Amino acid sequence: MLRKRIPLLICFVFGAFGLAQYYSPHPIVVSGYSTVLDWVQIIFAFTLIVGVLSVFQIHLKKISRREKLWGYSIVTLSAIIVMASAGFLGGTGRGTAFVWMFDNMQVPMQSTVFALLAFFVATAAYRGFRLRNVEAGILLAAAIVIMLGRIPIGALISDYIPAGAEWILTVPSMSAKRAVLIGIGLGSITTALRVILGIERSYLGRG
Amino acid sequence: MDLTRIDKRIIYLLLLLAVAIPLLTKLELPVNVGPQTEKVFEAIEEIPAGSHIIVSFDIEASSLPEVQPVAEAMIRHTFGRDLRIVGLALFSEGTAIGYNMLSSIAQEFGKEYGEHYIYLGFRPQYVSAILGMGEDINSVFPLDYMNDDWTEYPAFAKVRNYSDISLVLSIADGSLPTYWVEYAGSRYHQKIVTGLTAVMATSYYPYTESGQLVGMVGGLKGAAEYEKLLGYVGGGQRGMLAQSSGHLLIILVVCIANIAAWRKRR
Amino acid sequence: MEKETLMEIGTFTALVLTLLIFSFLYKENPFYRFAEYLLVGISVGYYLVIICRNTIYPLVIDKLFVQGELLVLVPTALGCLMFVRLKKKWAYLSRLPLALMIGFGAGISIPAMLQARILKQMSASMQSLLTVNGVVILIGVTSTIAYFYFSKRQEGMFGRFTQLGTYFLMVFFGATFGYTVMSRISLLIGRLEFVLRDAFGIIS
Amino acid sequence: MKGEGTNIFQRWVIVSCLILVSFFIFPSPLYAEAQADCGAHDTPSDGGGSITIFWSDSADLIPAHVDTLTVYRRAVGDSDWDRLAETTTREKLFLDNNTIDGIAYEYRLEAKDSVSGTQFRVGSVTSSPQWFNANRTVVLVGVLACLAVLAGVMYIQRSGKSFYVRPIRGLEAVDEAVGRATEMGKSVLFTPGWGGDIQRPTTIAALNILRYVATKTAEYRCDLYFPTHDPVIMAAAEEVIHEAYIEQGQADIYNADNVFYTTSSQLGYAAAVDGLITRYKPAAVFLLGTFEGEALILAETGNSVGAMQVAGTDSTIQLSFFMVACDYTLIGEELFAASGYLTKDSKILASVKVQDYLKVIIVTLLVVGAIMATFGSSVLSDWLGQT
Repeated sequence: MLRKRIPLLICFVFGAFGLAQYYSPHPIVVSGYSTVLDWVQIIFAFTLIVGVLSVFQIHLKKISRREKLWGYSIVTLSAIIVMASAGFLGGTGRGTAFVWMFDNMQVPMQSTVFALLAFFVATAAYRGFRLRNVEAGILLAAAIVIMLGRIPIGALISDYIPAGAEWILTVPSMSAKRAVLIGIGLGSITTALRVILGIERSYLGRG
Repeated sequence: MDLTRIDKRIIYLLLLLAVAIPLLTKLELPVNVGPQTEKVFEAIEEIPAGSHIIVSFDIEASSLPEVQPVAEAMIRHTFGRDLRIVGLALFSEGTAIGYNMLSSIAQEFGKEYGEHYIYLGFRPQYVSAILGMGEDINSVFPLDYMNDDWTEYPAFAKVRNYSDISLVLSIADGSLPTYWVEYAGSRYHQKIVTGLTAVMATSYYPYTESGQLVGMVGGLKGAAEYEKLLGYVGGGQRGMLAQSSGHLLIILVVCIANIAAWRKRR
Repeated sequence: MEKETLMEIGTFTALVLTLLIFSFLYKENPFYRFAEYLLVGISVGYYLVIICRNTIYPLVIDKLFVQGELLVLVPTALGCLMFVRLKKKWAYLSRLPLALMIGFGAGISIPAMLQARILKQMSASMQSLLTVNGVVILIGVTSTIAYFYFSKRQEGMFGRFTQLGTYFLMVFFGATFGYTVMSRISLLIGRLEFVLRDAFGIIS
Repeated sequence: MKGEGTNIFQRWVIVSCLILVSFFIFPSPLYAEAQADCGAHDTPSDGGGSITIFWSDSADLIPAHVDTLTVYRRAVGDSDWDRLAETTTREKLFLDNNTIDGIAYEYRLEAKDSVSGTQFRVGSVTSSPQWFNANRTVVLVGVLACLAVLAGVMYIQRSGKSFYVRPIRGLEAVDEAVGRATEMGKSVLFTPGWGGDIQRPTTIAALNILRYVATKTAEYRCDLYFPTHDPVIMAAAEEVIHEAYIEQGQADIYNADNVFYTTSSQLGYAAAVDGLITRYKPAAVFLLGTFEGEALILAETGNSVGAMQVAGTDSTIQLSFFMVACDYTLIGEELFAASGYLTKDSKILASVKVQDYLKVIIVTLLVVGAIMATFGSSVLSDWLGQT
């Protein structure tokens, strides 16, 4: 019961409600709906804590078994502890240790990881944009026109370049994009229907 | 040397030089204001002074360098027009970024917390949050970032839901504006504009074309355009030259790869 | 500590960490690994604090103990069921909250997807065929949809039509790639501005 | 099997009946007052608390050139009028959004300038909430159409007919990739991207493919790593993978520590997965789900260790990167279809068929709409685009 039936029932009831509420402006429905929205947020918050606990579990195991790279696990665990205690004890306002670490450690590291993308874009383009067939040719041509069209130099070469780039973006590229979106919409809807109807139940694991 | 198989580290180095060298020079490039940027500018111009707008920081810290000039230009415009800002974040990393950005620009314009702007902080599960605010902002954000009851500020006491908000400005680096459009826009007819990374801009053309988004300011180029409309030189205009040479380098390596491959085949 | 010194230490820390991450471009190495584990740790700590202060405090503690809303106990109990995951034997109980989130998410996504991904896009694609753009859009959308038609082999006339769809897809991918390059380079500019301006003061 | 089918069929019937019933029991009132010169009615399709007052600006009702119109209100039985607002006669419509449901109100409209003026009364009228939002009829019709097609396909399927689904490029690669990992004695890495959460159907589709991949890795006894940014996805993935291993009779080699939460931070997640890829050098990398900026970081790193990469996502932007950097890419809808194709689950295959039938309807509507637009009618386009 608890293993399969009840989860499927919960899934069905909340799914059907989620679907039906869209059509009703009635205050009873609306307040029921916003209550469930809050519930989802709360459950998520608790799950995140579970996630953090599992991070601890895994790293503690690595440290205690002296597995490969266990020293780095100490770095992660101490970072979590330091950051969390700074936030809980010292607050999150301006000028706190929490914000300092966020600004001077988390932000620069994340921005740098993201900046790696500039390099990866260059190597991906170098490797991937080879004129092998018609498709690859179209891919390459569209990319080059847009790259030129988005910088002031494009306009210096010819006014047609930015105009052409704009046209590609708003007409052929967009029509393909719309079709992709429609396809994704269809796939999502049928998947969601399968979930609500209980056809899709792999997330429930085995009974 | 086989030019079809250049070591990727050489390409990395070339790109680094192509972007760094222009940053060290002081050349300026001409900027033409595009229609999307203009639409956003006009939309903010049209709002009567004293109205409330939501500025939502839907960004991760990593894309800050690209979005910051955009966001700064738009927030400066908003404060300059005497609009009241309800700041919030739907990505947790946007929380501190948004607070810092809003408070420092407010300082620059002599604006007071609680009088000209408030900051509600972060709420996870953006879909729930966006929909919830359509019913009652106070129930989604009972307390502000300082954990105070924000409805006690007279200038914001009457803000109940989207019907009291003239515009939502989503500062974004991902798909959050889609959710604003899909949930706040279609359900509550909220007017939405966005300032976002250039990469995301293409995916919003269908929305601007269909009118679901009023307009967008995309990337450094958008920032440069917006700065031009506002009449100051900021981070957007500075980066354009480095941007251009970076693009040219990538086009160059693609050409080299293809020519080398073609010669090899012969 | 002096505010100035704190800021200098901050800039220095940021600079060192920036270079540690960039070292990945050469190859994976202990310095990058250190930064990677540190970043994971700090960001987990960050999310933990934010979620407790901004969700659990206002939506659970405040509502339960200050406003006395007992209904909050339901999601709290469901949330706590997630903790049983840590104990294998009871792990299946966590399927209850999981089912709620998945089911409800599926329910609200159906009308939203239908409206924004399908109906709006259809509506915007219906343009007059008297203009070149209108014709291109209609052909582009229909041929690309045809490419995604799975019930028929892509042969003959239909095959050629779907081929046209792949050309449109290629234009779309190329255009998106080209457009994205811009953004990616901006990110690098941002980092280099930090290194050259804020850390070394080479540019003003 | 049969019992299960009936079960699902019943559920389908319940859903559609619920929707249909709500449609008929709570029909939104249709107002036939459009002909009248002026009047007031409960605002339709709302949650209550609002009354709509309307008037025409024809000369017999309001003198020409008079522009200002003031709206007064009182509850029936009160003697004093409250001044509500000033609007213009051209608006023809005023929404009083501040009413209490169940109380009858009457309204006095005063149109005057310094020269001439007139006033008239409308009401009494009460506001009330509606159960159905008539503005969303089109979305309801859409959902009903999906359900109808689904029911039809399932009906046909129950009669024993099987469906043809064309091969999807790159899907055979899944087997090949896992096989290659086994041969090389290396691991397999599967990650669903940072952009998704469990509420996204894309994530569910990705988990379906995960189940297939896990079956294969269990069969070949090679390691499967599943790092994610979302603790809820982690929980669901544990269930999926564990089940696959039990099914293959390999529960003993299932290692729960290989399915783990990294961090919710986008680039923290990217850095962690990058580290994982460079250290474990998996022979196969599956990037399936909703990806954002981290897509190319992962794909290029995977490429640099020589992994065979199969990607698929519903994020339109990242598709272009996957196309360039990965060996095989499932484009948008193919990801959803793939989950049916791989599992060979007849019910999932049936929903691929549903998607195809809906596509036929959509293309037909698109052509009709474009022809109508050519002749200057935007009726269909407006109807579909309404919210």
